[in-house]
Amino acid sequence: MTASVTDEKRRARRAGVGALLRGQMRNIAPFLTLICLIAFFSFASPSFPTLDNVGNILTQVSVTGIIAVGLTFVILCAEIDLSIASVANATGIVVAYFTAQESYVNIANLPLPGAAAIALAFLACTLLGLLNAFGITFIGIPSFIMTLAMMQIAAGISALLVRGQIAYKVPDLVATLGAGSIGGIPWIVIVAAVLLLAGHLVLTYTRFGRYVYIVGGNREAAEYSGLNVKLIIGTVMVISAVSSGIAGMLGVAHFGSAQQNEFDTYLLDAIAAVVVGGTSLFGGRGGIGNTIVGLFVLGVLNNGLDHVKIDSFLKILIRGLILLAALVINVYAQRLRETAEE
Amino acid sequence: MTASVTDEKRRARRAGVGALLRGQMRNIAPFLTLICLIAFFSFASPSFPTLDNVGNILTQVSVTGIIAVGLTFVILCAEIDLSIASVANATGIVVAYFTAQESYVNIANLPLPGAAAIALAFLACTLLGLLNAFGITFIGIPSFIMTLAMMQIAAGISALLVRGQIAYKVPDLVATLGAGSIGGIPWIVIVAAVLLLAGHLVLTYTRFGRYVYIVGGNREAAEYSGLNVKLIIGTVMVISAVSSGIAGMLGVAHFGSAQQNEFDTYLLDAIAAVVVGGTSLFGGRGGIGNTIVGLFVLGVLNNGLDHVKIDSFLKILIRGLILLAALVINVYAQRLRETAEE
Amino acid sequence: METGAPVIELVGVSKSFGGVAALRDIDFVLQAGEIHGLVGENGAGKSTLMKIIAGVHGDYVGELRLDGRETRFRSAGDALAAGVGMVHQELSIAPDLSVGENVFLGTQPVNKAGIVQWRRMVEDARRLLAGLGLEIDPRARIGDLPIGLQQMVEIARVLFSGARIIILDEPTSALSPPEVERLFSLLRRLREDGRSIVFISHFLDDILRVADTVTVFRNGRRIATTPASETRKAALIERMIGAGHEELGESYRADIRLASASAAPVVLQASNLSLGRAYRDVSLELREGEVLGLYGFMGCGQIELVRTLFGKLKPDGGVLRIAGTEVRLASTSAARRAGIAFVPESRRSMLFHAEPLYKNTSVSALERISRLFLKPAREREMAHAQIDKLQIRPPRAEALVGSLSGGNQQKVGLAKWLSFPPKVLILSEPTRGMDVGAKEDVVRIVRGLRAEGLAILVASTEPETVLSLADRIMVMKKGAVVREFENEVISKDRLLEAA
Amino acid sequence: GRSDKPLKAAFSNAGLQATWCAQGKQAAEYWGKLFNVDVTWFDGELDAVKQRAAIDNMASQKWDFVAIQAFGIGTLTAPVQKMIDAGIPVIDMDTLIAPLDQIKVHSFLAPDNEFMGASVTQALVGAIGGKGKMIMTQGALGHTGAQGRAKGFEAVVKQYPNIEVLDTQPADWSVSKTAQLWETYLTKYPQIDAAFFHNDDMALAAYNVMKAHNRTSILIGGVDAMPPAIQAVAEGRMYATVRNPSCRIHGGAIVAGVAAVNGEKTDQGIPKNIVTDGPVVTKANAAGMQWMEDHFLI
Ligand SMILES: Nc1ncnc2c1ncn2[C@@H]1O[C@H](COP(=O)(O)OP(=O)(O)OP(=O)(O)O)[C@@H](O)[C@H]1O
Ligand SMILES: Nc1ncnc2c1ncn2[C@@H]1O[C@H](COP(=O)(O)OP(=O)(O)OP(=O)(O)O)[C@@H](O)[C@H]1O
Ligand SMILES: [Mg+2]
Ligand SMILES: [Mg+2]
Repeated sequence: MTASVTDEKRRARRAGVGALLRGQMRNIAPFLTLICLIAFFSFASPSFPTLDNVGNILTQVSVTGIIAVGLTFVILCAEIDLSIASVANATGIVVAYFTAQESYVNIANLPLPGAAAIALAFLACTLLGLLNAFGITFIGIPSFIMTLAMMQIAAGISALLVRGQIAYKVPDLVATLGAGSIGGIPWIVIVAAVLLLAGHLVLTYTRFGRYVYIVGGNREAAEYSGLNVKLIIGTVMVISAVSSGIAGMLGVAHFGSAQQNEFDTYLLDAIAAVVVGGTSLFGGRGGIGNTIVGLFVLGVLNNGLDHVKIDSFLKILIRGLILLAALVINVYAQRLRETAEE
Repeated sequence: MTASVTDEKRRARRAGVGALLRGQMRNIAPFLTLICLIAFFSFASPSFPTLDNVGNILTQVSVTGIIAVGLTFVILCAEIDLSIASVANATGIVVAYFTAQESYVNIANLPLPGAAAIALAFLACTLLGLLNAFGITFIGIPSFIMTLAMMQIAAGISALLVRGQIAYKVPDLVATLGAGSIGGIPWIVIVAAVLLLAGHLVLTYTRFGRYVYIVGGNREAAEYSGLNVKLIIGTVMVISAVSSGIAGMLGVAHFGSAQQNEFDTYLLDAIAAVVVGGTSLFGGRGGIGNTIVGLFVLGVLNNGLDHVKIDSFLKILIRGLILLAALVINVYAQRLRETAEE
Repeated sequence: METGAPVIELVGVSKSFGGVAALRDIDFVLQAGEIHGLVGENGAGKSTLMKIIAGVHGDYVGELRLDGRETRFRSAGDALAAGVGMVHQELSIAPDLSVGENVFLGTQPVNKAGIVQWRRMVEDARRLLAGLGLEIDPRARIGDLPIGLQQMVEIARVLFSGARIIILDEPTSALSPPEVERLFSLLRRLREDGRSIVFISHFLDDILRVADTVTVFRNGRRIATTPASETRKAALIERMIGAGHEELGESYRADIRLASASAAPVVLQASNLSLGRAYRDVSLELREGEVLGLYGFMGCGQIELVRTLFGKLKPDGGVLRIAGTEVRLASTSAARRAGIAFVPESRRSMLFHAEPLYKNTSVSALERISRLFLKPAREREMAHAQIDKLQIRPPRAEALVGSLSGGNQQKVGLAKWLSFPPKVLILSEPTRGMDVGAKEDVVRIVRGLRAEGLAILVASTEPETVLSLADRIMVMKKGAVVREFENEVISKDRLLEAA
Repeated sequence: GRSDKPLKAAFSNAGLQATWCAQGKQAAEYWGKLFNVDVTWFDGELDAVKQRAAIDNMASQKWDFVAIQAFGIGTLTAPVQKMIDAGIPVIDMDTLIAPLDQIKVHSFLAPDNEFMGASVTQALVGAIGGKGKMIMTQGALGHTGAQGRAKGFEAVVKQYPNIEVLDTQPADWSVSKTAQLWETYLTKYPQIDAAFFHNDDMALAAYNVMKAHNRTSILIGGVDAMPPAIQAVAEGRMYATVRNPSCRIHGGAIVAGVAAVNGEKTDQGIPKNIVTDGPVVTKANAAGMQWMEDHFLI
């Protein structure tokens, strides 16, 4: 009885728009940050709010976005993957390694038909993901440190394949998806959008997606509910590696070359996008929607700073400070939400 | 009654050497890894097991070692600090910024007396540490992401101060400690040894040190025992920043120049040293002893690979694989120990 | 019983967590030299009130007087400095540190220079623990000790912290009866010294035996405070949860007749299971439509045994058969697919607090209703079926489980298995920390499931739970099965004797 | 000559963290002022992805001309092509944006890395009398400049059978890696006569290690001839370095850009490929080199 009375009161309180807003703060705060950034840059530079530049931003966040799809799964499970950038790099290099290069490229590579090269690249990133999965679930190495080792291993594979050289050619399909466009829209933007949508659908509407949230919400309870937690975490690590692999292949095509350390910045960019978007590092909360907002917060920030006249050396500091501000907002929003819930 | 009987049995069981060894596996395993590496490299290269090279290894692990002192505190508290390398870099640059440079150095800097420059450098790293502490304890940002933002902020400060230039001069005291030697022993090795020893003594013989273990072992228990958990975590973050700062100052003197991104490799090196040494990422277990073993595992590995003739491109992969192997050994040792306990 | 002046006095204390009132307008008096028993349902606010006195909750409405002077503790450190120590409901030790350090957690002896004196610490700890009748090597890692001893060390820490006001929040739930006896005699000794003790427990017999004064809480309010000598168990229960629950007063001193072996088919059979030092050579049979009770003190191996039956731990030896076929349970999901359901001891490890009720009740049965895509409508149907069956309140499938009351959360923990549906249901400590009313619900539900033909294993360290539920009882001691009772008359005393 | 109307130019370089690039920025701004050009800077931050994003953004704005030093070959092709298609003259500095036949840049101003490597090596070999033991410490193996310098080094030492090359491991332009490598070398090799470093920063870091080990008799050669290295040459800490003329390249880009706006066409007036080589710097010409750099002449 007490229960239902309290409950009715609760519902009444919830009905208030204010409370509703507060409950949604985790999602609203990053969005507000985004609006502020857009408003600021539009005001500060006439070249920022142009259609052309919107296209730039979309293209610039595409590679990060593809990586972030898999990383969102990983972080929702309360794990982390530090090998994303390095696996992306290795996969991009593998696909180029198995493609015939121009004569002036000095790599002892193995040209194969495009389909075979793509298949081998998928195989490579899947294997790296499986190795991560194996280390984390079977051996029991914390993901932070397992993927740190993987970061080095994948970098080693990249180095070994290109040996300091640069490869330019990738299979036609990859080249089209990475650098081509259709009706003025770059294919890479379309691919990123499709993968983000697919990630969202999997997380929201499939049994596996539910398990990801459940495992992230309370791992112990998931295990005592008879879920195969190891399988789920393992799968998530493989999804992350394959997402990174796709990003690596398209990225190589997009940038027009495959070389060592090409993707290094994507590690922090992708993690920051997921976290700034409001997905909790402790798992169980957030999703692709949040990741998309996070992607645009960072994308707009990076792009906008190029449009305003600003001391080049100051830029790095400003980027750091805005990132910190976004995090602070995020945490406070989270706190407000929790107060609203209780 | 039950108590004492179980206890006696336990002691009897423990007396077995086998069981004792298994119980100590967490500490023994990294040590075995170290022995194996040393044996391998001594066999593979005649120039490796020389007194001169022992000196090299000692010098090479010194900067990492100084950073690792503070990081050990942080990891024992079950937190992480990703800003170590970048704080080291910023501090090294600050100390050079306030020192008179040669005329050919093109930095608009502010020459001050050596003592003042050193004081300002200490102030700088302390402030950065305090900012980390504030974000983690008061605002409640997870340390992983707070120190990620700090990594960018400190990099921004470095960029702003040197503006792409290189500074060479540091105060005499710093220059002596970083690059000088006494009786054939480099001062930087002595400083690292003293700081590691001090860290060990603080962790083992002071209440604060024990607090660190308690907070890392069970944060709630620490709170209920009346410990000021926030203060302890905050202090630990400041210790980490100051350790990094010292490493940065001496490192700049040791390498003979202060420039951006000079310390980047130290982030992974220091984390790997602490973790490979056997300190648990989940807090409460390990210590400076473990860190020292970890430092030498990595130091010997890095140094040894320079002594054997090996394909430069293969080196990265080999280093990654050996790191992974060390982790696997570590986890299995841990598991053996836990079985021994039951 | 003569008592002194009030050492602690609370006047009009209220406390709410984000709008939900946990305590409403509490007046509470603790005298010098008394043992004050505190009883009440789960969630009645007992722990919350004590945490206010111990400085854990600093923001509350009302007034706290220490020795007649108004104070407000901002942290546990404040309270400790003022002589208030508390043993919390959840075990709070640092598992990787030594026993000695845990005895002094945070107050390790130091010399003038601030250097921790390890040798003195070990000696002091040894002496203090010996005073409690515990011969433990203070240098041993505490995480290696059985839970009961860990709990005793934690109690020792508070008792020897020099606190004049000692709060014990359900300290006996992890202790064996002899350990409880030792604790009680120590509490009486401390009372002679003039210290004040608050003792919270759901074991009303214990409270009546050791306390001088008993206070009853209900729904965040103090209902009554009476001298222990002037009240009875039935009266306490009535104050706690209302009239009409007289049968709960039963203390199982009387004899209980166990059923004779049933002829129903065997569902689960274990032969000679062993696991390291946890348990060895355990054999058992579980038949359709019966409840097998597994009794033993904390640390006797039953926790590990039931986890093995659910695939969480892997046995070193022995054979497990389900419906006659040998199985190897590689994981909990293998166990679930084999038809085994398991409800662990703590709510924290069975529920997803941030998720709505229907997602909690469907989690183990999802693959039965959906291959690839979720079917939320079916999930809600399933939830409503369980809500009706177990009378979960509020009856809303969308309610966040974290916002349910303790008793209802416990029901959700059971409900999530019933849609599966399992062949074998294993309950580990189904009544740990539960108030008498909630215990009654559990008994009712388990009996209902037995009637439906489920094979049920109940493992518990509480004799009442086993006695009230089981058709047959197995007793474990130090990892071995030492007695089996079936088809005979048994009482609580005989059960305790066997353990 | 100087432009009558004010021009807007965009410059991008590999990363301002590098002193060579930072000097180039100053030179471009200095020459820009002289030629009435307002220079906007897009920093590549020594990162292919960041530079690509920066050039994408550059390409969506209007410029009279642009000048780019690529961090990684081939990573900027698409946006650069977009600017060329829009009729903006693109001047390629120091590193190829893409193989020259693939992209119609207005002109390519770069030093010959092979020549730089060879000429310093030649100076070192000469100084040790054509025989002895040498070490080359490379930059990042993936860097085209490093590859050219390595080629130049090898071409010279090949001609001297009495020169033994002890080691050629890369230090990735990093002073800490250089220090670590050289600590090992000094232990491993009792005799080292000369050492060639792919840039001056690494050379100076190694000198520091040599000093600590009392092995300063090793002759050191570097590349870039930035002021600290000129000083080191003047003081005898380094034997020689070769000027990689940052000011000439960046100032030249301004001049070429202004001329392009005024109608100068590729291969009709300005050649497609301009080699900007600088001289070897030894004690003899160090002071003059410093003066020219102070005035952004070389
Ligand atoms: N942590 C919490 N967050 C939000 N609401 C809560 C929380 N804990 C309890 N409540 C609400 O407070 C009310 C009272 O809870 P309480 O645990 O006292 O119930 P109860 O009457 O003791 O029921 P039961 O006998 O089932 O335990 C419940 O309706 C519940 O919804
Ligand atoms: N930290 C907290 N945040 C939110 N709600 C809380 C918190 N602590 C307690 N509550 C709520 O306050 C109420 C009283 O809880 P309390 O723990 O004091 O009960 P209790 O009487 O000790 O119960 P039990 O017998 O189960 O230990 C419950 O509804 C509980 O959910
Ligand atoms: Mg209740
Ligand atoms: Mg309680």
